[in-house]
Amino acid sequence: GPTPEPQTIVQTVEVEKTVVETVEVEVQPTRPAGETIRIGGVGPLSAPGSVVGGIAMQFAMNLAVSDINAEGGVLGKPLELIFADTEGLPERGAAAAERLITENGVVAITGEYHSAVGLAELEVCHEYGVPCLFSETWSDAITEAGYMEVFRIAPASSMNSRATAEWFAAVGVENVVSIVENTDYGIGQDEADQGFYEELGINSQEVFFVELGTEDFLPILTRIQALDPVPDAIRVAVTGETSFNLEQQMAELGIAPSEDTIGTANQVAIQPEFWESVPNGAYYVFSLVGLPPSLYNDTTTHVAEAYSAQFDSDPPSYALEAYDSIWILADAIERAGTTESTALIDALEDTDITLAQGRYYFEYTSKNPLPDNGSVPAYMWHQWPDPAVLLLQYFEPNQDWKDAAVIWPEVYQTHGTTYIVPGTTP
Amino acid sequence: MIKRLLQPRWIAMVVLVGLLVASPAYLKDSPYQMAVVTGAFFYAILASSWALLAGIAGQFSFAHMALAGIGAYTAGILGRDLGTTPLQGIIAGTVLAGLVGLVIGILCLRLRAAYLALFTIAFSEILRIWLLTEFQFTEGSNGLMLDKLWEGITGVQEYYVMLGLLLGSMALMYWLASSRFGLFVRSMREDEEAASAMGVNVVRYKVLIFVITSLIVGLAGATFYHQVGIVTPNTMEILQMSLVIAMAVIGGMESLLGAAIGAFFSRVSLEMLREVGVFGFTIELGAWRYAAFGLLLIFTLRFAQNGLLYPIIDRLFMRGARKDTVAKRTLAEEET
Amino acid sequence: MTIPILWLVLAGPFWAALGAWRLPRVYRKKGLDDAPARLIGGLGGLTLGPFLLGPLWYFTPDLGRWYWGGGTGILAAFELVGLFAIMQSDNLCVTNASYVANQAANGLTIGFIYALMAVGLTLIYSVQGIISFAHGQFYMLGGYVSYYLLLFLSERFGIEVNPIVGVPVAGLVTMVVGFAFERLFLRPMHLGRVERAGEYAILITFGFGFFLQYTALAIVGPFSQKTGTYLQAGSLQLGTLVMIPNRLIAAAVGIVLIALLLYLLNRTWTGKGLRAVSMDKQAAAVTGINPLRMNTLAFGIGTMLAGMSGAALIPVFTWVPWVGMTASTRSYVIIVLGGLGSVPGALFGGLIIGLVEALGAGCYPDPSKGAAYKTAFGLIIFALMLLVRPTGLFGREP
Amino acid sequence: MIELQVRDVYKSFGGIQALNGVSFEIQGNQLIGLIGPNGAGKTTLTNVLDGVYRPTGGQVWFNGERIDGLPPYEIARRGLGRTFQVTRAFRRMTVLENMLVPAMALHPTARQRDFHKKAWEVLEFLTMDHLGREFARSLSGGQQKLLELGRLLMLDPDIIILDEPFAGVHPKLMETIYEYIDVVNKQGKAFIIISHDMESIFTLSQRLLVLNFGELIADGKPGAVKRDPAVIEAYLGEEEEEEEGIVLIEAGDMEDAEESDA
Amino acid sequence: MLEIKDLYVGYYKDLNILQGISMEAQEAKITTVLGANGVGKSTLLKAIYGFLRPNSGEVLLAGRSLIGIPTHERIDMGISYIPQQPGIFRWMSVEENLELGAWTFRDDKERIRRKLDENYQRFPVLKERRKSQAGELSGGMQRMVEVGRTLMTDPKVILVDEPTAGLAKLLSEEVYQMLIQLRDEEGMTIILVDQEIRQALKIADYVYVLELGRNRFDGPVEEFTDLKKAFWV
Ligand SMILES: Nc1ncnc2c1ncn2[C@@H]1O[C@H](COP(=O)(O)OP(=O)(O)OP(=O)(O)O)[C@@H](O)[C@H]1O
Ligand SMILES: Nc1ncnc2c1ncn2[C@@H]1O[C@H](COP(=O)(O)OP(=O)(O)OP(=O)(O)O)[C@@H](O)[C@H]1O
Ligand SMILES: [Mg+2]
Ligand SMILES: [Mg+2]
Repeated sequence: GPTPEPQTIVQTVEVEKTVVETVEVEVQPTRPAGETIRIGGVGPLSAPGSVVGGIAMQFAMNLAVSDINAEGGVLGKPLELIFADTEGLPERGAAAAERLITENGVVAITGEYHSAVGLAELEVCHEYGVPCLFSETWSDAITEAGYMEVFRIAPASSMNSRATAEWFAAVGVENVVSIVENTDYGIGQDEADQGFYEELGINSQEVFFVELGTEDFLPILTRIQALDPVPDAIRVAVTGETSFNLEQQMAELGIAPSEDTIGTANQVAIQPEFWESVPNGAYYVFSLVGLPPSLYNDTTTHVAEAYSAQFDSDPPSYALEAYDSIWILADAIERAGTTESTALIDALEDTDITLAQGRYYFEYTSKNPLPDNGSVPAYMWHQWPDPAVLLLQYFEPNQDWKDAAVIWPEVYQTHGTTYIVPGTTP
Repeated sequence: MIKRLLQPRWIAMVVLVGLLVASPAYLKDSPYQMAVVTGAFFYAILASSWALLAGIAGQFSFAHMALAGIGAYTAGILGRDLGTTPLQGIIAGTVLAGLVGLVIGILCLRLRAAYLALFTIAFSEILRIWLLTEFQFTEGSNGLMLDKLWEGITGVQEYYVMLGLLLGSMALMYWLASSRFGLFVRSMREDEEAASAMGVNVVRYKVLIFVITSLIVGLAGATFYHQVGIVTPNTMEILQMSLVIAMAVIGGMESLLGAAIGAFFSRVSLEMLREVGVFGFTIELGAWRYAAFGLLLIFTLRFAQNGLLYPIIDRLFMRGARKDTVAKRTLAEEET
Repeated sequence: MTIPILWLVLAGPFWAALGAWRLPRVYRKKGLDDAPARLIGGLGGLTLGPFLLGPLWYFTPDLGRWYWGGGTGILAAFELVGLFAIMQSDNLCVTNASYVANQAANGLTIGFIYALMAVGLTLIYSVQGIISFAHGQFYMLGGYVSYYLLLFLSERFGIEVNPIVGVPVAGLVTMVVGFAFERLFLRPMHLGRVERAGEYAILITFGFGFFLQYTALAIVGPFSQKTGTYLQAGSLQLGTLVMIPNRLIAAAVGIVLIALLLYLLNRTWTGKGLRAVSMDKQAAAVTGINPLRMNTLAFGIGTMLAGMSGAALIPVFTWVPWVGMTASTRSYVIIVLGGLGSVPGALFGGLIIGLVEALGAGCYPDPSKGAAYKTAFGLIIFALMLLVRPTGLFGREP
Repeated sequence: MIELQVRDVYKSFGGIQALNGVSFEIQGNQLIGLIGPNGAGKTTLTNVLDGVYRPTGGQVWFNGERIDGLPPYEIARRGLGRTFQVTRAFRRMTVLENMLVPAMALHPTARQRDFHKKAWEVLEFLTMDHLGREFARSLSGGQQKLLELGRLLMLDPDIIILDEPFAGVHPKLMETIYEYIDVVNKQGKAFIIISHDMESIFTLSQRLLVLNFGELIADGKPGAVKRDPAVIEAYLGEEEEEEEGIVLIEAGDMEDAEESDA
Repeated sequence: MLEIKDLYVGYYKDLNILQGISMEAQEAKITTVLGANGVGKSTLLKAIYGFLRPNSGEVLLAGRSLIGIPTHERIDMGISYIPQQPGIFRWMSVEENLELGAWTFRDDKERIRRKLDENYQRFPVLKERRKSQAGELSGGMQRMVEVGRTLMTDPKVILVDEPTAGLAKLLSEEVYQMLIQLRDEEGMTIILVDQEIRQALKIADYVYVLELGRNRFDGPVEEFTDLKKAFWV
């Protein structure tokens, strides 16, 4: 199944060092002769896109490029990143991808934050046969397209949902209320959630779709207060400042997190703005894509240090993934020995490298096709099967997310109990 | 006849159109630039039809982008659910956009300036929220996929399709603006009551101007988004509409050509100005380029109300008339 | 049960159409003021059908009085609510009174906050006769001024102050920016130096808002920010009502500022001057008032109020450079609803929008979509108002 | 044969009864003066005839057709044209274009060029041919008044209502307007002229209508009306002072100044 | 008291409505300006009061040039203007309207009180209706409000443009009486533009007749015997 296998990750942590060293050995530190190998980065740098995401991704990619070039570049040539702003608009994304491929002659494209934009970009990649490695778009549809050119190292929505749903089941949640934004992310997440709730026998009491930019959530929170029975958990799939407003109001009203109701927050809860915006945010449960801080490897630490030097905060998963995506491409080029697309795609399918987020490989590829019987979901095509999805919980106000309790999966639990009831400290 | 065609304005027009028709030969190697220019044509259509609606007819609408979206969504949904061909979809989208324009026109008969602006803002917002919320039907923010115009369409072909639309709609609008229609809508803009007393059917022309511009943007929207392959509610944000308005104003909102050229260059330069190289450093302009755009907009308004291109257009198109007047005037003064 | 439904669903619209169509003619025939007859004929037909239309037809009372419009309006509202209750008998809004009370209380609270956002806009309109399309951006600016002030105080001097301190400072800064903008870009319009003043005003304010927003984005970045809250408190339980104290404080700031504004306008000389200029510029000049200065002052006070409302709200809501967008759209809705140029109108408009959004989102039959349509409810009311009565509730004829 | 019947027309604004049962009839190419104190309802009557206002009561028949309630453009096309007391040129259009608007509105199939010649002729007659390509906003007040006349000439209506045509007009131009009225009247058009300028009114009109408080208080030959005690009381002033010809100037003329102040 | 020298004024750059007007208004006298419609009488008053900026020429008040002084500051110099187009603050009460006349001394409560009382004595109707919205008053009463508001400041020079237009006959007699009273008892200098020529001549001391932007006649009222002179056209 697509669940992250804890075992694998623990093992890869051990082998990580060697792999990185291998790369070092393989790369010839000769000064490249003028020419560069270009990789295209895509992400939103202006509204209506999520600028925060785009900036972080761009930074991490640049970091990876300079790291690689410091080690001598790829195929003896320096790597060059050309990052294009997609503005969160599909048509701009498609145009940007086209520009990167045809104008700038990039050998591969990586990045993207918004699924809708990614879906437009992958068509361009497909058209030109250029590999696209998506590092942060979650929609199942990205890999479900089944294109040879499309790879993904971020979890699909369904993978993300599974962690939360399984934890809910584990702590005995019976009734769940979901508040999701009416965007590709929120809706996709909710669809996946509902599937798992059904599978695990959790009752979805109510789903509230909200418009991004909503400031006042009292109308729906009042609705939740009036629910009978009181929900056992509230699942939030809302991003950005909208999620902060929601989470603060929910906590301020005492709806969740409370003794009766688990409150989940969006993963942006690891951003430093979280405590500024949600001062009442203690006891929120939030998911984290990637390794728990306690399991950071050297690469992760390296990226985290550089990132916090720049942004004064810890790298979100999409920054780490963006960093890794450049390395994965560099690795594939190196192994292919050429930048020619088919060879590169072939090399990408054989990826096996441990980086900031763990050991990357693609399980279902042209060499190991998806079974026809549908036993494996279609989104597993060219999908990294093991992205770690952890659940963490704050148990003190203003807590550093690295100190938060890891409560799921069980192997990573740091503080024993599975749900920390408000007012208690583990 | 020959002499008329040798006037600078005709020469300028021919050169301009010739350049546009010929440029794929140069742009061919860069599909991206081609796409940018093709997109810029779309904005040029939006801006010039907005100039017709707001600048020439005085109907200050913010619903333009929404109408383009209506065209695209109609085409897309029909294609998805009923399997219509893109052409059928585009026709349906254009018609629906025209119908919505008709309804807006009828509803807004009584609303002037700021009120109309507010009403159309509300309309676009409601539509956008509806598209987002009824995602089961509209695909929400994921965006609605649209087929390519035809199987295997190339960038050059898309370029010519959009250029054709631009030239066609410009020709139509020019013809309208210079015919009785233009005369009437301008007289309405100046004074509705007086125009009515002069026998102008103000109700009909006010509604007509909405319908016609809606048809144009509906057609352009449906076609353009078929080329893009996807349309999302985000394209209908007020912000996107404001860009169109700003482009039209900078180019000259009372001149169809000015607005189109303004939009074209704004679009291309916004695209090109993402980063600027200064002494080898690249500066990410990001948000600054929009800030600068806003500044340009207010200074244009304040100091060049007719748009930055006005002096050129004035030179090409109006100088002759002016000379004529001055001559006549001096003659009249000499007589007295 | 079915009879009232049938009545409302089938007969109501028929009588409404009849009333709206015929009653004005009756009034006109008798040489009476027919202006309100269309609305009241429509509402009266909708609510009581022939039972109201008949007497109106026969006696043709003076419909100009407030109770005709108000009464039929309330009656119509009641009937719609009743119809809703019958068709949605299991809706929370029907079954649970304390739920409704809670929604209403929260709606009214946020309504005061909304009103505060909007009053500045209506003030500018009343004196200058223009709608500022940069209002939301001044609101955004106010929030940031307060944020950076508090940040500066705490980082430089280690002083932690209550965010209420930011309110007057933000007001001051946005007022200065407003003054400067007015002097540079709006005064030429009042001096008759620009053509098509109405459209110029829309575009120039709009362009300035655009500029402010992107400048803020370029400087501050897209990250969300917020000052500390007014109080470290959870919720407040008042009987069955659950309120958020911080929000009550913001609403109180709103009430105080609106009261101050009303005082300024009605009880001080400056206010009289402002109102005088809004009514007749030349006559004001003849009495010794400087209309240009009053214009600038009105714009400055308007932007100051926008800034203050921003500063009052940044402890409550999270701030990003584009917060102004929703705020301004909502403000337009409010001032048009209340009547352009009327300060009490803005207050009522704010309360109505607060209520409509809360009850709309709270009672919408499909709960999952109610919240997503929250803004849309207000916008729909607004669009209807524009079509039926562009002067709004308290607006005067232009 | 031109025939206009105004039957018992009422018009009220809120509480104000601006027209209170006005009835009269026009047959043929009469030249009619319409006078009365400020606020008597003269402009309101014009607006009712023209369709800008819908009367609250009564009917207006024109050439055998009921026209009250029709929109202004329908009435204009049926042959009733008017000028505005406060000039309303299309300020940001050229003078020529101003002239073409009514012509094009009246002839749905014609092309603009067909009317250029006529427009220039009219402009020449109005001594404005050198201004044809100027924007109307750059005309002087008097020239704007003339432009309004010019537009009417292009519309070529059967009944022409002139609301204060002499207000703010240069005396030399006034001569031109006299001439214009005379020429056009001879072509078989009827005129209703509203003016506070008694001299012009008495010179021009063949018949006088006097409005006061929305009621028609006199209707007849100028000479007779001048002596009508009701008219004297309401408008012209007392007999004794009339001798010195002061009547002619008595009209405390607020409207045209309002216009120039506006 | 008030002196105008060779004044050129227009609304547009190259078109002067007034082309070299000169006149003088003596202290505590009524000077009336007559002329046909549109000759520029109102324009003259507007130029004196500063709503229009003269292209050339001088306006002197007690020897001091008024050119360039903003309109709203002129009231402080003791000159006041009642425009032809009535201007009241429609949505304010009568009392507020009157009070606004006291804008320049708005802090002197005592004086405001006194001036208000004077006005209420002068126009008892206004006292009755002092709480009504001014916009609801009849045209005549609105004119009273306007005159009353002007008199709040004790101006030394008043420019009056057709003060009785739209007033019923009786009321208009009263206004003329009031003007006489202002001149005789309070020593005000009045410039009166009027079309009620007989009335104006009855109360005037000195007459100017304008013709198309130029002086046509001036002289003491006694010299002005031929009424037709007012209408040379
Ligand atoms: N649109 C309107 N709304 C309200 N009242 C109006 C309107 N138009 C005219 N009136 C009122 O109707 C009455 C008649 O006005 P009208 O303009 O017809 O007078 P008039 O005879 O043309 O006067 P004048 O000679 O001053 O032009 C006046 O009391 C006026 O205030
Ligand atoms: N705002 C303006 N813009 C342009 N021209 C104007 C303006 N106001 C007045 N005029 C013109 O200036 C000339 C003189 O106008 P003015 O108002 O001074 O006349 P008047 O002598 O007061 O006439 P009346 O007795 O009718 O009030 C007129 O020809 C008028 O058309
Ligand atoms: Mg009139
Ligand atoms: Mg005058």
